[in-house]
Amino acid sequence: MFRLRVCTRLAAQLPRAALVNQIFQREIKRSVRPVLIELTKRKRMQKNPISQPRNKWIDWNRDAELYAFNQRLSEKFKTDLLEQAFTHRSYIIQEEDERKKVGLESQLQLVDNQELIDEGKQIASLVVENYLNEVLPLAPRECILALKNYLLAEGNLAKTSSGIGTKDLILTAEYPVSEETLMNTFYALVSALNRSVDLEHVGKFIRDIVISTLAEKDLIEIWCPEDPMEILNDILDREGRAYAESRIIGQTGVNTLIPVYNIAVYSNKEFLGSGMGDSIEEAEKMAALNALLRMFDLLDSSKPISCNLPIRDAECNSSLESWKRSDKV
Amino acid sequence: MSIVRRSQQWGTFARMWHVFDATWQDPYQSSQIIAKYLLGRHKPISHPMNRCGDHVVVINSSEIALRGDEWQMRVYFHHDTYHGGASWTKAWELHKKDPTMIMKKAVYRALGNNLTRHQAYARLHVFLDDKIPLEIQQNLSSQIKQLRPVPQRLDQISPEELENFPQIVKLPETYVLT
Amino acid sequence: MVFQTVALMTRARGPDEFWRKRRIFRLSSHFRGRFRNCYSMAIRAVHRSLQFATKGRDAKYDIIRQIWMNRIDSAAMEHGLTYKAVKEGLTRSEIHLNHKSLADLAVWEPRTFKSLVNIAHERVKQDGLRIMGYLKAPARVLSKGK
Amino acid sequence: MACSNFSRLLQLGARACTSTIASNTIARQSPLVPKLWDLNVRYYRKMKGVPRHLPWFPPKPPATPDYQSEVVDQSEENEKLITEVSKEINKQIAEDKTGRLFAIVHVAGKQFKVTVSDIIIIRGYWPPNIGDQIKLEKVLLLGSKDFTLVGRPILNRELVSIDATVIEKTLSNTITHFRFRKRKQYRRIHFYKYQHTYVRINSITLNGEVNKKLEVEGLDRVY
Repeated sequence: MFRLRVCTRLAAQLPRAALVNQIFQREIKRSVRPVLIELTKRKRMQKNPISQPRNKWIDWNRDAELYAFNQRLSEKFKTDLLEQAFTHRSYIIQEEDERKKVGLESQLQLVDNQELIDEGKQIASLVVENYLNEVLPLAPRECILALKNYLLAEGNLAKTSSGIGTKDLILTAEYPVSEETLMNTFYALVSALNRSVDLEHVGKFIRDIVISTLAEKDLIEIWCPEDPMEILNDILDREGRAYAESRIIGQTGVNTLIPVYNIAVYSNKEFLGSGMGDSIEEAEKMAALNALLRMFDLLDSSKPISCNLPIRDAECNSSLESWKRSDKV
Repeated sequence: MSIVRRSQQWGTFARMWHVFDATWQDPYQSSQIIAKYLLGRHKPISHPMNRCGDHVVVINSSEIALRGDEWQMRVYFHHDTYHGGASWTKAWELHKKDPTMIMKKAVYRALGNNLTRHQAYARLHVFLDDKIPLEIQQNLSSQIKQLRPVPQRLDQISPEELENFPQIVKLPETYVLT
Repeated sequence: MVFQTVALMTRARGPDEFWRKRRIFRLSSHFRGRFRNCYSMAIRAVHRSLQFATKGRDAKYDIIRQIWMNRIDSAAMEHGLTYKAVKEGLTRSEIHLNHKSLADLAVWEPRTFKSLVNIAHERVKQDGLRIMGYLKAPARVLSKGK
Repeated sequence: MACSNFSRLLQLGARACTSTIASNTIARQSPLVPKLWDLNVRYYRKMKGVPRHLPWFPPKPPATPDYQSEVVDQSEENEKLITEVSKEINKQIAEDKTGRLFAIVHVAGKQFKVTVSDIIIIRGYWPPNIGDQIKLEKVLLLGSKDFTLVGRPILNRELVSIDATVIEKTLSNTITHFRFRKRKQYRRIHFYKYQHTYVRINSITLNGEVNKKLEVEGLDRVY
């Protein structure tokens, strides 16, 4: 088994003569080892290792790859729009410069994707916000915006973009492709899909590829209210209920380095939430936060974000300043 | 980790402080239960690699009850490493010298022989009576159930109660019991 | 025998032992001292470690099962029942959750586990088993399904 | 402490869940199937480990049920209890306020506790292929924030549906099976890998009402 693996690995590395050896010989020949050592040494001595983007290799068939991209995602991108979405401004400038150097005067018949990017940004923002409003109807507007910013952040979108296989298809002057370019390409693709099919279909595309990543995330890690007690009291005041009152419902190891306090908050003897902490202040904060999350329906036990709802316009959630439970329930 | 998760974890892995009243309890039977608490085996999250043991405060260790003639027959061995340094102490002698010692030794044995023993043993606090320091008293949050209920002794019953207790036969005062 | 050239005088030394040793050294790369780099010591250590790995793969499940049982027991004791009684009561009620699921429930879903314990308790009481001990059965539980 | 406090706080809810077990729709057992304990009654009567009987303890419960005592008919009360609880559950289902649902499913000989968007790994040969949409039908238990439905042994497959997708079929790491006897010239080495199937749980849903008596059942599939 090991032997087989070594052989296959060698086969990839060695010239054809060695490969023949591997097939007809039982063991690896004595000459193999010094050759490999020499090769490794030379590789290490190379100062600037040559690396080329995949799309500069001679066996690269761009048309086939574009077709495969469409098929892989089961989408119906129009070919010219897809071509445009992958073509960045920097690539066109670079190409024209090279042509001038050679002495060619004719203009390139390429259109860059700047227009698509701008349009795609608007569409993505709209769709994500709408969907989050629908799926988290009780969450405040601040939470929705934070989640949206997280989803549409550069790093996240770049990861998504390279995940669907845009990295090698992008035509740009820079190499390796930067995160910003990857993100812009995703926006351009969104817009291209919008022009190819329709807005609802784009909504589903974004829902399946971008929003579904939220299902495995801890939402509180992305958005957490700063001063939960104050917010809780504001909400209770607005609803015409008594202010939150905290009570210690359990404590242990008070005089040790690792004390635990369990504090619950009540409003007019009605239980709102409870939390644990290593000090009374911390536990009180956690209790207030628990009460808030209970109201906003963001607990572990509340309904998970579903990724199969239809795309439609949703009402904008109210912000923390005007959030009221009676509006929602 | 979000602060909610952190708080959840802090609560889950809390080191609790239990109190155990050793009055009229067999130290060797109760040590089996105490050892469980010290090693954290009473929690559903327990795992050999998970240090989740609790503190146990044993009170009234001078009131323990050994079974049968164990006070005479149980012998504690010690050797001071010199020639002829072996010594054997009977349980009643040891208990007279240090009323917490039998309880401690019983728990030490029940903890099992591995590397967690010393850490777990450090979480055991034995007191000979119910007077425990205030800082330890404030830490307490739970009580371990006694193995058997403490029966009431005749000398603890007030004379009035004894007087009023219903009797089957009222013996005359002149009747002499031999 | 007449050798025409120097090259033909060389003895055929067979295959290169470097690759065979390399396979062993890969497995001994995390060992301590000379057991890592000296072949004759490394091969012995690798053989021992592979034997341990083979045996340990089976032994692991015994330990895991012990942990599950301990977890179920400790969670059941919180509600005053033993592991044995819970398992017995559930089996008699035709609830065939295995050790793994019960241990999972004990850790992550304490309320569900409590309801299961109550069912088991009621069942054990109904069938008059002695393993129930002296505990009182919980109120408002029906364990007889149709 | 967390667990015990938690359970104590929410004792009321847990009581509510326990009563659902008796509902007629969920729990159903065939009279033809021999019960597991029928064979072993004698064994249990001989079982040891009973606590010692001390004089100040209450008397032992009888080893066998007391058949001669008067049986109080509680069926009406029980029925009332069952309807009460199932009404509450059905209200939650109708308003879609069940929250996150979890379930214990029996797949390929193993039990898994799953919730939405979980991935489970099934070991060994298992026919479904990548991209297959499957419905997991052996649901042993379904739980939510406020109630638990326990199957005896499984829940009605029309009541609960768990949809899943096979997302990956791959092999495990190489496992080396090595046997060796010293001084006996005995050495065997085998390498093997298990097949792994990754299954993503897409949704867990409760269809219809709990404890609802249907006129016709089992129409969802015909053999």
